[in-house]
Amino acid sequence: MAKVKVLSQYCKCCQLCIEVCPQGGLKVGDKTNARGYNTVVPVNEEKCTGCTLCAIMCPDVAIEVYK
Amino acid sequence: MAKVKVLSQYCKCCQLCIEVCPQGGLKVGDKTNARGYNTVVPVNEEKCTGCTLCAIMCPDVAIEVYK
Amino acid sequence: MVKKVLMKGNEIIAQAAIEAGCKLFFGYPITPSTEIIEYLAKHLPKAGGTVLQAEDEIGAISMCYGAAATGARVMTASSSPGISLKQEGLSYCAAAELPVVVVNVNRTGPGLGGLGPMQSDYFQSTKGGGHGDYRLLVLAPSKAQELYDLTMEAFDLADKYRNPVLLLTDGFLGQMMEPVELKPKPASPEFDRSWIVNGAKGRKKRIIASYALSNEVGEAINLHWEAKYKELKEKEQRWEEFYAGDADYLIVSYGTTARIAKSVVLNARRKGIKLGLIRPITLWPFPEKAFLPYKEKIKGAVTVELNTGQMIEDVKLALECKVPVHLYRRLGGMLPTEDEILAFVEKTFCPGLEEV
Amino acid sequence: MVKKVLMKGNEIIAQAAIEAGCKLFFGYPITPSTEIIEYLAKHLPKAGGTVLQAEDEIGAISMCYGAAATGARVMTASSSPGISLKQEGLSYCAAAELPVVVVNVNRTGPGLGGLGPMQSDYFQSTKGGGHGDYRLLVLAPSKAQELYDLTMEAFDLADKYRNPVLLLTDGFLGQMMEPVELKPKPASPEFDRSWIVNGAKGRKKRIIASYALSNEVGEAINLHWEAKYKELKEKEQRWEEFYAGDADYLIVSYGTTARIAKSVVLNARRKGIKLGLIRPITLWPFPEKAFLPYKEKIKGAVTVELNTGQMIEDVKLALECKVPVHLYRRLGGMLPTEDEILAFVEKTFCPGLEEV
Amino acid sequence: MEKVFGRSKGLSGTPFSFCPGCTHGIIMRLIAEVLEELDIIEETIGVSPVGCSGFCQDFFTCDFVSGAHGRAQAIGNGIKRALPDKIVFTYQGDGDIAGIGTQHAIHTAARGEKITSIMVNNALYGMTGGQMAPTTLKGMKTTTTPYGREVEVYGYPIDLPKIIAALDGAVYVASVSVDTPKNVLQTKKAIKKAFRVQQAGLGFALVSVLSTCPTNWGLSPQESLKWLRENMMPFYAMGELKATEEVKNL
Amino acid sequence: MEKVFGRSKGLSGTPFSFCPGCTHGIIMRLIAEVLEELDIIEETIGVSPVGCSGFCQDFFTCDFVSGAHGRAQAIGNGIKRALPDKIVFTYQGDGDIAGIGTQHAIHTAARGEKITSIMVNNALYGMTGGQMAPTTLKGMKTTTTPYGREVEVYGYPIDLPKIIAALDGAVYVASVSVDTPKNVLQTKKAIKKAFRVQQAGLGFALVSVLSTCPTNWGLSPQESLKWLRENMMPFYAMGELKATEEVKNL
Amino acid sequence: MMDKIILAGFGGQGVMFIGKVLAVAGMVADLEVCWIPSYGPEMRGGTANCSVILSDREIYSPVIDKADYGIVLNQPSYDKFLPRIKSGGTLVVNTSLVNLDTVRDDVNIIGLRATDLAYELGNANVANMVCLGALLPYLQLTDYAKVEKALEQVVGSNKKELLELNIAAVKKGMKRAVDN
Amino acid sequence: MMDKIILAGFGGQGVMFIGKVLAVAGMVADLEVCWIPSYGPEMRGGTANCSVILSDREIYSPVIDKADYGIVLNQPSYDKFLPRIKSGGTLVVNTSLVNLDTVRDDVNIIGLRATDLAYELGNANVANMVCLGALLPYLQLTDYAKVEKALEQVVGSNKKELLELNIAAVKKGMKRAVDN
Ligand SMILES: Cc1ncc(C[n+]2csc(CCOP(=O)(O)OP(=O)(O)O)c2C)c(N)n1
Ligand SMILES: Cc1ncc(C[n+]2csc(CCOP(=O)(O)OP(=O)(O)O)c2C)c(N)n1
Ligand code: SF4
Ligand code: SF4
Ligand code: SF4
Ligand code: SF4
Ligand code: SF4
Ligand code: SF4
Ligand SMILES: [Mg+2]
Ligand SMILES: [Mg+2]
Repeated sequence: MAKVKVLSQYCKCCQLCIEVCPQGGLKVGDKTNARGYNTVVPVNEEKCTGCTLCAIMCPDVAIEVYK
Repeated sequence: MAKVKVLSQYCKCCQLCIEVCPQGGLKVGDKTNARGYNTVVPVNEEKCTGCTLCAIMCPDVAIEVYK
Repeated sequence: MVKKVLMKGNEIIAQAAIEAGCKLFFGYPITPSTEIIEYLAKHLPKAGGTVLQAEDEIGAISMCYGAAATGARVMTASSSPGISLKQEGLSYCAAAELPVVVVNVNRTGPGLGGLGPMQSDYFQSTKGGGHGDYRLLVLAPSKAQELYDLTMEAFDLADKYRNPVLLLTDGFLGQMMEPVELKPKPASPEFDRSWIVNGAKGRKKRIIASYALSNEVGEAINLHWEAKYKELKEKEQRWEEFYAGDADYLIVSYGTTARIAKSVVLNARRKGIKLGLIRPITLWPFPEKAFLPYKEKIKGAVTVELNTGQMIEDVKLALECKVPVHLYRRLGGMLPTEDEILAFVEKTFCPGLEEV
Repeated sequence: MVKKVLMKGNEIIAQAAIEAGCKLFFGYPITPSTEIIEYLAKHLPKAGGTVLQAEDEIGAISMCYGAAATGARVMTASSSPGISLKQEGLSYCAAAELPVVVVNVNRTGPGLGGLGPMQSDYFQSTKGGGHGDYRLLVLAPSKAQELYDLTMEAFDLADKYRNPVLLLTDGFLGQMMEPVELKPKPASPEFDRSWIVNGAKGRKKRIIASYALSNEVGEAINLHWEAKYKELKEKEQRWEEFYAGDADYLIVSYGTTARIAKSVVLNARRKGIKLGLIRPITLWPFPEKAFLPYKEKIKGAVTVELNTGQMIEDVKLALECKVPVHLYRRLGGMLPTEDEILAFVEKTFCPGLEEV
Repeated sequence: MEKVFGRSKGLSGTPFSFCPGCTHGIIMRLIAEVLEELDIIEETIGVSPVGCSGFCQDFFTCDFVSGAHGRAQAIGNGIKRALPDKIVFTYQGDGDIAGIGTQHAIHTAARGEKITSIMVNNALYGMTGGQMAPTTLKGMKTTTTPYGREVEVYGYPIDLPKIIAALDGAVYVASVSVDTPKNVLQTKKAIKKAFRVQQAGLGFALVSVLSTCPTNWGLSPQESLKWLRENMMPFYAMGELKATEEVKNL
Repeated sequence: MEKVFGRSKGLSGTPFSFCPGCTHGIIMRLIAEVLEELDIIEETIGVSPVGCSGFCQDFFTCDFVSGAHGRAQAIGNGIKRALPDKIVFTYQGDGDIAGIGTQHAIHTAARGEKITSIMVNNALYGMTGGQMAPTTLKGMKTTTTPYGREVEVYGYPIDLPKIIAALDGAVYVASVSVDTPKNVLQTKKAIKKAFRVQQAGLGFALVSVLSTCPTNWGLSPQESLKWLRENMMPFYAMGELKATEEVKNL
Repeated sequence: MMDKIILAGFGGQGVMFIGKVLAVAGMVADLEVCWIPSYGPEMRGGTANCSVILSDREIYSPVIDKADYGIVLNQPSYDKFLPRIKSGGTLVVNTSLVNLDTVRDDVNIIGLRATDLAYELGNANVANMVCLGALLPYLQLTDYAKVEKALEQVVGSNKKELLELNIAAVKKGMKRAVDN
Repeated sequence: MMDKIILAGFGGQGVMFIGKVLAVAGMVADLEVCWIPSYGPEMRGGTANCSVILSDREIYSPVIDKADYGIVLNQPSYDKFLPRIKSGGTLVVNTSLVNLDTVRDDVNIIGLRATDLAYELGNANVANMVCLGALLPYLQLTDYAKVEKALEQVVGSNKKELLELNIAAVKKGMKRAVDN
């Protein structure tokens, strides 16, 4: 059981997390944050292994991982 | 037959030429030039081989060598 | 008339340099001056010139020093912190009497500051930020066309007086786009080239240097420079007058703020206040002559500056402290509005009016 | 009284720094300032301090910037060309409000110049040679004891106002030997240390910086500096008067030339000319207050300067152009003699006397 | 559930000011984590440069000093000389440390100043809009090399870490990249070692990190990582370029 | 009898201003001879530094430009960029080129500027009275290292030619000495090659010459040569440190 | 006559581009023109704004204190620039990203969901042109024909598709404004 | 009372040293003192000169225009400084290196072959002290006893031989001056 949380105020929609996730666990959402970016949201949540790869690559420290 | 000529206005009496001459061909003279240095003069002139070692080491280009 | 084109202030400077025959540009990027090197990197090579991005501003001014010694037309550009780094080099250029054109797109200072416009480098430009008793010829354009015309002329002035010329603009003028007529440069007069170094072929060798082994020689050289600066003071003072002739009060302002001041003058006139403007175009030599007819005539003056009061000293001296001189200033990249300047003028000179 | 010792001007400055608790010195050799770093290299380590010869003057002022940010007492010293190189750094120090003591042993300029004394860095020192609208507190000692006393005080002033302090001497004062009483430093007041960076242990982190992201913030910071400089102007003007009280004519001069001027005053008095001297001790803030009692009273003034006329502008402004102000200058490392200054004073103010 | 990845205590809450996908952010995060893991947040004074990274003082929870472009190391040396027991690090762009700051880079290393420098190499001047840096690759287009960097005119790129490694006072020099999670972890290791070198007082330590600039490269964040991998990593000497015996024994 | 050794046409008649026995004079003479032998006196523009060598413009018969301390190479680059067909050389002390001028030394080499630099290394700042230079040897006493250069405080000496040789734009780097007639002749060869490299437009060339400073070393001219031989030559990498294939084929 | 126009939004929303088009449209009509950018310190993500003055006589002060017209593309810009519109002036607001909770009675506020309208054209990036279209009918010194010419110059007539997209966006905005 | 003294010669002839001894002798007597060096740009071989003022009241101008006393050790210095001696002043000249072709009637010129006299003491380097000795009898504010004390301080009393050599030179010069 693992879970990722995207801190949307930090996310800039660079999509590096999406690219790196082996489980397809993230996608671009449809909400725009205060700084004008569409933010990423978890998807296929049950598949997340908590491998933290997404968080490791996130340049804006916008991802928390729980396991 | 070789000969060294010391251009006394350039000589600063550093004596590097004396040190390097294999023939003992130079010595400190007793005249002071306009800049206050005792200048070097040829000695044992017949022994000079014109090897130019003295001129090569002279930092003030004060030596001419003739052969 | 050549068709007008819309260009950024910085690009206009760059294009004017090419037109003036500038063959070498050495620079280092810094906002808000960077478009100058970028434009030249693109266009100067096509005009047979060379752009080299130096390792730093000191490298750039030193390269200018070397290139100018060969008689080539050369320019560098930077903004406030970068200009500070060039102070030693500028002092050397002035001492060796090398015709280098330097552009300072004044940004906010001191320190790192911000990217907005300021006129806080006035003292540095006009009194000599480097060591020693030298002066730069300092030109202060205030609109697109003048950016073009004065940049071209800067090269001629530099050559004529064998002196570095500083073009002082600001972040506002540099970034702004306005229409400009890219007129071909009028022919330059012939300049003395008997001092340049380019290999001692068929002539005696030459030396470009700036030291004096003895104090006596040092004094003689200083006197020579002093005489040149005196000549510059006599011949090269420039300014624009705007509704000054019959004015009771004068605004003194240059560059960006002088433009705002013009609107203020018109607004004031509409209100019946006899306000005029003197706009120095040369900051050094300061246009003292402009003030001669007014110093006994006007009732007061205001300098509008983007600093805490620098040019005001020169204005007071030019007016021989005969009338009160006030300062209206905005700082940190802020620009004054027409209304606030006019309000200041009214409050200061016509306190009665305020009530109306 | 502490026994007097005979020391070189530069060494006196160095010893005073040690006595003032200076713990770090960063410098780069340059004649005629080098004895300062040499003396400190020998003696500061014994006093628990560190001397580091930097890679260049920019490195030195940057190291000072860093060390001062920790609240340590720190100094650098150089001479004209080296001081030019520090202009960007000085602007940053002023902007970050760091208490750094800087010594400029003014030599001949511009360019490489010579090693003799000049006062050609007056403008650079007082108007800000770097970019932006900042000021240094500038102290101008004129003899051995004052070199000692003012250097010590420079550290207190720097700490008190969180502002760089420049000690402006020249090649003459630096190389000269005179007796000096090496008095122990009077205790320093407590200074605010709530801004220093030394690791955010048990407190919020701190930042030393000099930029403003927005123009509004930039303006606010500029106003804060302006207020500080105003306070300095009110509180720290210093000068010495010498036979000024009843004078018809005033010489205004500082440092080396002020000493020669004193002899001139005495010689003039012997001849019945009521000559006096005002010697600025702070060059910035310029001692305008000194001139208040005299501006309606005297008939004329002469500045004696080792430049083509820099301080004269401040003197004219302080006197509000109420009386003629003349310049007597020697350049290039030359010093005026008592006789030639007196002759100039006579010719200028008492043309009748000349004939006698 | 337990948090297995979150914001380090070394980071303040301020969001990074970088462009989307700019890897400056990854590198800063790694430093913050290292400071926390070595428990030196409260002992550390960072020095920030001028450049995109120039606002890093806002992002960390340790003390910070910001100075002029290119002078971070000299400033850091001043701090360290004043406070030899504290930890001092500089965070600098390639333009800052290998352009205008080369002078200080060389002498800081030669003197073996006991500070840690992190160089972030994105092959150009990011902040000012993408001009050539000394690190710009051959043929690469920037706003000041609009026709590509011609070495005949603009010279060859500089591999600063290689140069620094040749100086006696530098005891640890590493060149790393943040293009993949694996390399990010490698980078963190190098950064950690560079700080431990300073804790042990061994000498100067430099970690150069290859980084992206999607904005000025004109590429997407993903494409940027690829470009970095295919162009920069083959050119620059990678890995631990120098580690003295003492460092190895740490 | 024929003159087999005399003053080169490259030298003006002005006597050198150096102290007795200072080998600056030998090095200048060699350069003058090379200019004459390559017949480029009238094509050449020299750039002088600030330092004891700072007056060298008076001693040569070619054009000369004298600038600020440490800036000779940047000035030389400006000249060469303006006059690519002329020969440009700088003559600089160790303090000038490896101290305050390091910035330009590195970037001149990296860019492969087509100039020739002669570095005269006497392990201290001669002109200003014998302060430490970046080249000062470990433990060596100077006026700013009165207790000897302690590497813990003042850092390690820099071997600049070694660093320069690592840069791509430098095509010829040699480190030589003038302590014996044989080495003087070797030095001349190196200088000549450095100028020929420029004639061929191959890139940057540096010749570093170990030189004495009897005055500030406090030794006689003879003792100075010995000291140089026994202390400097073992420390500094000597010989041709770099010569590209093209240079070798010259 | 003088039109003083302020344009603001996120960096990347094409605010500078609107300004450039307006300035070039002024050039086309041989007017005096002054375009002034103002960037935040960040390369991206910050707010950007610029101002354009069109005039049939010399422009002295290039500084716009109170503007006759404005376009704001996001919330922070709306909050910042609403007070800087002259009484009686016109402000075009991208209501896709701005909520109009606070308004001014003395300003003609034209709200339109520009981002959505741009999406409809297949590219959210031309929201800026939609807004420009909406403002056009109010300007004194320029009109659609000049803006079309300006777009040809700025976009380049060889980039045909892009040009057409922009023109379509302007037209859509104009229509919307008229429908308003 | 004030003694203004100029000292000049080749760099390396110990001109600064004479000055230092005189200055320290002034300190010994609790006088006001001012010592000013002036080097040429060359480390060696150029000419060097320095000036010393001894005074029983505050010294204002430290600059000596016309000196009361002088010592010149070589020809260029003689040529340069002879005109700078006050009328009625005294100039000690090292005639080993200077020829007295030009003289001044209003200056008391003490010529002595100081270098040769120093040779006699076994060391040409103390020609400077020989000249100092020759000047001593003329100075108002110092005398042999103070100079001896000064030498002890400047040379250091531990360097006994050197000290004695210098003292012998001063004495030799004094004797010669008196014999003159
Ligand atoms: C003295 C000076 N020169 C130039 C600048 C302008 N400037 C600011 S940042 C920068 C370059 C930044 O590039 P880099 O160090 O590579 O950092 P990046 O932005 O790429 O991360 C320049 C040239 C300045 N602020 N000060
Ligand atoms: C900006 C600046 N800093 C310092 C100096 C003083 N200075 C003149 S020459 C010199 C060092 C010379 O040493 P080096 O280059 O080794 O030459 P050398 O005299 O030993 O031959 C220094 C520090 C100066 N003239 N300018
Ligand atoms: S933790 Fe791993 S699996 Fe989960 S979203 Fe992130 S990358 Fe994907
Ligand atoms: S990597 Fe971070 S910033 Fe980028 S899209 Fe994912 S969560 Fe957002
Ligand atoms: S030429 Fe040779 S032999 Fe003759 S004096 Fe010189 S060194 Fe001696
Ligand atoms: S080497 Fe030259 S300068 Fe030295 S003593 Fe011999 S001739 Fe004279
Ligand atoms: S400009 Fe480049 S380096 Fe700077 S923040 Fe943006 S992507 Fe990063
Ligand atoms: S000081 Fe040293 S380097 Fe300079 S001329 Fe004298 S011996 Fe040569
Ligand atoms: Mg970069
Ligand atoms: Mg040296």
